Amino acid sequence: MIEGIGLEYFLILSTIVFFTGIYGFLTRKNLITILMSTELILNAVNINFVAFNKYLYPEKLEGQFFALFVIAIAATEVAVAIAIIISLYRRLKTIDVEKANEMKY
Amino acid sequence: MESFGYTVLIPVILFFSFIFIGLAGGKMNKYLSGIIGTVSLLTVTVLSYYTAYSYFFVYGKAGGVYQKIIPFQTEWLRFSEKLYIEMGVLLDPISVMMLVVISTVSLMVHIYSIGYMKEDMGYERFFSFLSLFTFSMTGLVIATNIFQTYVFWELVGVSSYLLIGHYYDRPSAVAASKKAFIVTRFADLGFLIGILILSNITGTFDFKILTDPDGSAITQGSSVAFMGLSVMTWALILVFMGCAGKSAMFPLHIWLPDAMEGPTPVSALIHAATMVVAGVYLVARLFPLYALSAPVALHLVGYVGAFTSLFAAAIACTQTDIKRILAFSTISQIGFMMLGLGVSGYGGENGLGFMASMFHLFNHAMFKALLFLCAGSIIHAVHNNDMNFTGGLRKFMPVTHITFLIACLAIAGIPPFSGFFSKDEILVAAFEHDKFLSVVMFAVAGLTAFYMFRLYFTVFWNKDTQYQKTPHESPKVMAYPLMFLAAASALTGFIPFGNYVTADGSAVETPFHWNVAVPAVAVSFAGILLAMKLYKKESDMPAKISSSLGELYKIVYKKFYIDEIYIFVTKNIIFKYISVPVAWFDRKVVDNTMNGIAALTNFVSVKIKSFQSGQLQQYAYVMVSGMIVLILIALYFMKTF
Amino acid sequence: MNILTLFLIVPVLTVIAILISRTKEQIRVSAAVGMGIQLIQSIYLIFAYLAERSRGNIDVMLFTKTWKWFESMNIQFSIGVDGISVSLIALTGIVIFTGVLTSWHVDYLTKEFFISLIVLSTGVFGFFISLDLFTMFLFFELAVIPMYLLIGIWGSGPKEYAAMKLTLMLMGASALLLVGILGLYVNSVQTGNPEFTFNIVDLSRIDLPIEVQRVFFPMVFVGFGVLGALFPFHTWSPDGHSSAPTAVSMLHAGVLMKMGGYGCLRVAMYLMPDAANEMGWIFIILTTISVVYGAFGAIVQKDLKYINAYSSVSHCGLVLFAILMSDKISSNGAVLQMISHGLMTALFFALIGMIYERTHTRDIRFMGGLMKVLPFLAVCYMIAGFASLGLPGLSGFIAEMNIFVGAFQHSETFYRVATVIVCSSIVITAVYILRVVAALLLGPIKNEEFNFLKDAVWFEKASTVILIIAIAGMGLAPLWLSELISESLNPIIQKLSLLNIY
Amino acid sequence: MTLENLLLMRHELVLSVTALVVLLSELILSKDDTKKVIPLLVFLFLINTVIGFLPAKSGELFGGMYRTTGLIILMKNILNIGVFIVFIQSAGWLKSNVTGFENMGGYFFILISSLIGMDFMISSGDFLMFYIGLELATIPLAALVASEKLKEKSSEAGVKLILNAALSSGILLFGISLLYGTTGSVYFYKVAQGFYYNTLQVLAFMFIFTGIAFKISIVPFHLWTADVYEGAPVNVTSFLSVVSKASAVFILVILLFTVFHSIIDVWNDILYYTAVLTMTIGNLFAIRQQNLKRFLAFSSIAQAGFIPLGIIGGTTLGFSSVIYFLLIYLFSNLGAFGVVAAVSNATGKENMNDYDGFYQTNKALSLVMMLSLFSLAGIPPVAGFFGKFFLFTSAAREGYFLLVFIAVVNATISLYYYLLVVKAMFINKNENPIQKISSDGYMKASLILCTLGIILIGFAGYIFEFINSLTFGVK
Repeated sequence: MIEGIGLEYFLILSTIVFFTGIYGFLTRKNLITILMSTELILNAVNINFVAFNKYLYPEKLEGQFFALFVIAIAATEVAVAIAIIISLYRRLKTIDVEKANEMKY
Repeated sequence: MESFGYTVLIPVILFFSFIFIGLAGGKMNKYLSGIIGTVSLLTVTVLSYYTAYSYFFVYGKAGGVYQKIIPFQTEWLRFSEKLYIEMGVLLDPISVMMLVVISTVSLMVHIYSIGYMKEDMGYERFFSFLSLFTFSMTGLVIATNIFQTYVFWELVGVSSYLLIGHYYDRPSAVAASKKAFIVTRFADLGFLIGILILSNITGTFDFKILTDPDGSAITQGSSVAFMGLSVMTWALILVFMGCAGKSAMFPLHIWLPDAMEGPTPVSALIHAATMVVAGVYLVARLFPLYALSAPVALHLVGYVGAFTSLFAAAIACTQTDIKRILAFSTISQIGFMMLGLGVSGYGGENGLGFMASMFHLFNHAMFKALLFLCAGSIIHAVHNNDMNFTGGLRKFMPVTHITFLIACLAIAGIPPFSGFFSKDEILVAAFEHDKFLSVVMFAVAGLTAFYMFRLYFTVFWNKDTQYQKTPHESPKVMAYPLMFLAAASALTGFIPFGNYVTADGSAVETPFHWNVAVPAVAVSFAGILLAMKLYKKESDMPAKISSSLGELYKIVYKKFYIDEIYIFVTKNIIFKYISVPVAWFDRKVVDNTMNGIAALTNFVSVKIKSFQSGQLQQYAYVMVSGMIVLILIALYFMKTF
Repeated sequence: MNILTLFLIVPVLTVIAILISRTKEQIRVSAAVGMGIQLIQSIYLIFAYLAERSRGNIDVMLFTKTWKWFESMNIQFSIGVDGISVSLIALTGIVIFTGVLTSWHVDYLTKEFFISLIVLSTGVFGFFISLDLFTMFLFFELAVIPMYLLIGIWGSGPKEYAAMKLTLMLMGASALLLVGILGLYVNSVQTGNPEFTFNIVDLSRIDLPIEVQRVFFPMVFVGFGVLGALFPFHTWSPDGHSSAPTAVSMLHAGVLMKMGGYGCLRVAMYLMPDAANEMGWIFIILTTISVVYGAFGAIVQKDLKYINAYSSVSHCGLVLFAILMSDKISSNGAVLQMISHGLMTALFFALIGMIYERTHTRDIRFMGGLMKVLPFLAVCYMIAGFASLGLPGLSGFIAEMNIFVGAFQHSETFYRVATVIVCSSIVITAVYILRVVAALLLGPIKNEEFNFLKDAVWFEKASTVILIIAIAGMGLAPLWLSELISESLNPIIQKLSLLNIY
Repeated sequence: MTLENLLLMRHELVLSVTALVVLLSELILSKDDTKKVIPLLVFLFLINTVIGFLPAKSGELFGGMYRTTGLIILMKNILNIGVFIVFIQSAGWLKSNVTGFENMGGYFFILISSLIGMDFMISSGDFLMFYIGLELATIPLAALVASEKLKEKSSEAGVKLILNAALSSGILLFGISLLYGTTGSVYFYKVAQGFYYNTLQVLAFMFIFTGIAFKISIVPFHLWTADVYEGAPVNVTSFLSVVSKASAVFILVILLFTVFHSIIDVWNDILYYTAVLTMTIGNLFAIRQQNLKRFLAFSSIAQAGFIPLGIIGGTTLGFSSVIYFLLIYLFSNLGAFGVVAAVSNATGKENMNDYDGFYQTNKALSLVMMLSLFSLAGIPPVAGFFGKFFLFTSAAREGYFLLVFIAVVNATISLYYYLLVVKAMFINKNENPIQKISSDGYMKASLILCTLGIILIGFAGYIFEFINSLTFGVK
């Protein structure tokens, strides 16, 4: 419990981070940056979990554990994603997301 | 009381004759089929005569009145408890008389055809269809109910179609047969609707119930329904429409002259003696209804008959095709019969018109069949239908000449030939009933005598035409029927018809009216003399007269342009403005609407393809915004709780 | 064993026999034998049915048998017949047998052709014996689908387009139909019926609320009506029929279109009588248009099959018209008309197929005088024509007269006026039939090559003669058939007329 | 926790063992013998599938994080069957050298891990297990999608899948976090207790729904589907379109019925609109497709649109219909994909035009294809008809007649494009049709299996009754 800072501030923060992540996902052209944006989204989630746990349900640690798992899984996700992006880079010689549009319609 | 059960054999024999010749005809000797047809007809004739004898002279009467006897009846099709079609035999004066007429004429035509059709390719087919026709016609006259009549009515129509189209490789014959069928079919539509209305108001098809003068059918349906006429009147007018079609009354007469495309024996049998009088027969059959329940309809019958009679007689005066002249004369004579019915009342002295009409029907069958067979003989000899190419034939064909003359005298109403008696009685009835009509009919009588003798003189006298092949008298097999019919035409007038065939079955006195008979015969003689003057010797008088009449002559010659009007209506209005647009509408509008739905689907499919742009971020964008929209929807719906 | 199941088992065995056949001859023979058995047992069924009736069995449906299928949905495999279905089964038997005979010469993918044909006929047989809406619908679709392949592979002309259009329109109709029968099912829980049911016999005992009927009657009616060529949903018919191979045209016009009429009568009218009485007039207008419009459309067509297709629109419109009159006589006429039209249109298409094979054209402008060179086919064609224009002594007359007489008994002027308009079709029919006969068979021979045409061979003769015998038999002695049907109409008409105002 | 308790998760255990055996066997086998992995794997997996059908108890593990019931076991068995068919279909592809796979064991290992993820997801009793299962199911697949190194499309598909999946799982997680915040637990039963009409909770529900709908590829979350299906190897596509989709549907239904049942009105509406959109959009796109894989992708989107018809209204009968539908869909779709895979492996052709005149050379394959497509279109007598009919019936019983009507119309539209393929195979003429393809025994077996499934499942009424007996009382 942090003195003077209420839960709502954490929630506002996490919401901002969440939508920043989505905004980044939708606008950035670099695949790696897009991947980073998804990390922002996941981090927003983590903030939520931890904050809820700490402020509302401090008797159990469900939220914190959840956050830990999210971090772990995010790591694997990033690993796989980057591997795929590299493989794409080998062929396209770019990681511009707009170039990856061979399949459409 | 004798059971007339054997009468059912009459149609049955003919039916099997038709089936047998039709199926096996191609496989046996061609003349054998003619013989089979004729023999079966001979049997039928004997049976008919025997029936007539036992009906009229032995068993038919009960209490001085000829009864309606139903010796045979079997259910054929059941609609409901009350409405059903039975196939049966109804014997009463008119049906027995018709049996005699049909079998006689048909037998003569069969015998005649053995010679006439000798060289024809479709010999078996011809005889098979003749049997079919005779079967249908007998079925029609002995019908016990109006639906049976309708059934056989259609069958005679189709046999007429088949026989007119006998020379099916001739486009004109094909067109004529088509026309005959369609025009009568159109009339039958009226007949059918008439039957429907009748069945609806009386709840029965049965002639016995329908025509019972004391029965309930007479009084039913007398309430005013439509345009000031009662339902019954409408029903009977519609039935008369069918009769008018079959009997070639104006304006449905147009098929009959064209029907002359058929072989001449067919014209004699179907289009002169029997089928075309079916209309008259049907009106006579329903006469109590007409007379007692719907006098308006009966007036219509009379006026249509009179008008048609005059109209056709006028046209007949201008035609040159032998068979067409006879065809118009047939129309005119049937008009006479219709008029006879139209001016008749029911029962007793009033029933004179009815009796006269039937009498005329009987006589007309004989002499008109004779005329046609003679015409066939002539055509057989000179191979041409046009009277302008004939002349002086009396030297070459004495039998034909004499018999033709007898027939002409009969139709012209010269005593003592049969036509005189029946025509006179019709005129008497008309005179007593409606002075105006009787004047018209006098004129028609004069015209009849004129055009018949015009034909007679042109063909047998007039110029001595040079023929490519010398005409010769027809073989005996053709000549005997002529002689028989000539004898009949000469003598049948003396039958005391009023004793046998009347509207209510009891005998009618037929007084001799000098004040009608003398002028009528005088008018006829005048017609004959005029014809003699103009046509006995070759002269340019006829041409002068016709050119002096100018346009009038042309209009009459062109048959008042009725055919053209019909062609205009069918070709231009029905084809061009209904059928073609319907077909167009179907393909272009209805069909394209259905195709349009498919096209629209495809169009939308192409239009929305840009959603799938292949851009990852656009996918995400759609996903996120879609989610937001769904959230909004969810929240919106939540508010309602 | 229930005799009705044989109607499904025999085709399966036939298909197996065809599958193991090696030569084309074997395939044809096994198809003909199989369908011959179907024909024989469908005729036998009539006698068995009559015998059962004369034994005093007064159940609505005979030879019934029900198997539970999907118990939790209360879906059954339920079969049974009454006079109507018995006579339509006989029709199917005749048409499929003659259809196999006319297809004797099919050389391309023979095996597949006969299998598809038999699957199609199985659908039809199954449809007519079903008493459960679910199985009925199943067989309905089963009958429609082989049509796509049959037209698409063995057809002629714009066959792919026609096949697709036909299939999609009929399947689109079945969409409506499906919703309709689901509507019946969902609303089947009423007083006296505790469980959802598709069973027609059970459903007929329920009085559905009028609001429900109002919604689902049009769906079911249109759903079946499309198959019965209801205006304006008939456009699949000209294209489909003209592109289909002979046997398929025969089966389709001869039998499949009858499923529409049968369905309208059995499901739409029988199960939803209130709505039928209330909304009938809308469809009366549509069917009246169908009848007249189809006939007028046929007048100007140039392709023989198109003429016949439009005439089918007209004739099948008459079926629906008669059904809508909710009158016993006209409903009887409707069933008779189904049978009659089935037979004569099958005959027509068979003959057209045979003529087409010889002349390689179906355009009447290029034909003429065939009577001289093909007398057998020409005479048969004329007989078919006469049957079509309602000549007494042939089947068409019986049916039409029943319809007209029955429909005219209706007390309301509107219905009578409609009847009179519909009556006028007999004239128009005469016009186009005679026009075709004249252009095709009569007159001089237009094309020199036609002088060398050969007349029918044995299997063609056999198939046409069978059909003609059936047509003439029905036309000459209509009473027993009409009685057979009308006795079965009683429950339907009773249900309809209980609610009639008059 | 006793051994007996551990047996409750025998599906996952057996699968894990299988996966490990496969992985190890590849290490043991010499380079030339790697192909022997296939029969070994098929054998093991067959055993696994059979074991799945042995009778089992219901129960919970890990304090309620994991639970199992007869119904869940049935779902897992369905997935097993699907994966088994996918495996034997991939044998030919793996053996051919176009794949660029050095070690097939890896392929199988990844697919099995994904399957384990799905099993856990279905069995999950709380959101944590659910999330782990979901990710375990998705992430390996992305790797597999991108595994065809030689094809550019493959890695593009991989990128599209992994990034979209990341986004969707981020959204899903955000929803879970909100749920946690409002109810104080991640256990399903506790969440359900604290769940009511609350804006934040409905928001959370929508986020979670989005995450799962993404996997089922419900419109508007479907756009990745076509690209990924097209780019991925055929067998991976069939896995995605059948097994992956089915597992997501299962968990969606479980969540809707157990956790979110109190806001049934909200999700009924949402399902209504998405169902209509999904069917229609899927069909409209499918009409134009030329590439068969892409075509089947859109067709599977359209098929997914029918599923909500069973869920809507929240009845057990509907649930049974959904499971039944998916079972049939599995066979039908795998049948179609099997043929596409066989052709693609042998010739590399995937376009519809290539199939012109296919029947002339490959009768059996075209018949299987036709049956599968008819089943997808819902044409009797094949099973698809029954599957669709029951979905429609259950929706109609809830009164959604308009929805049913739209669905049936869409089924008709779908018939159009299925018929296009049939037309290509049977009707269209082609000078050089695809040569006669001799597929290996595995492929044949799989296709026979699919055909049997397509033909028999519909008629066998007791299968549906069996499913229905299990779904009874799910609420």
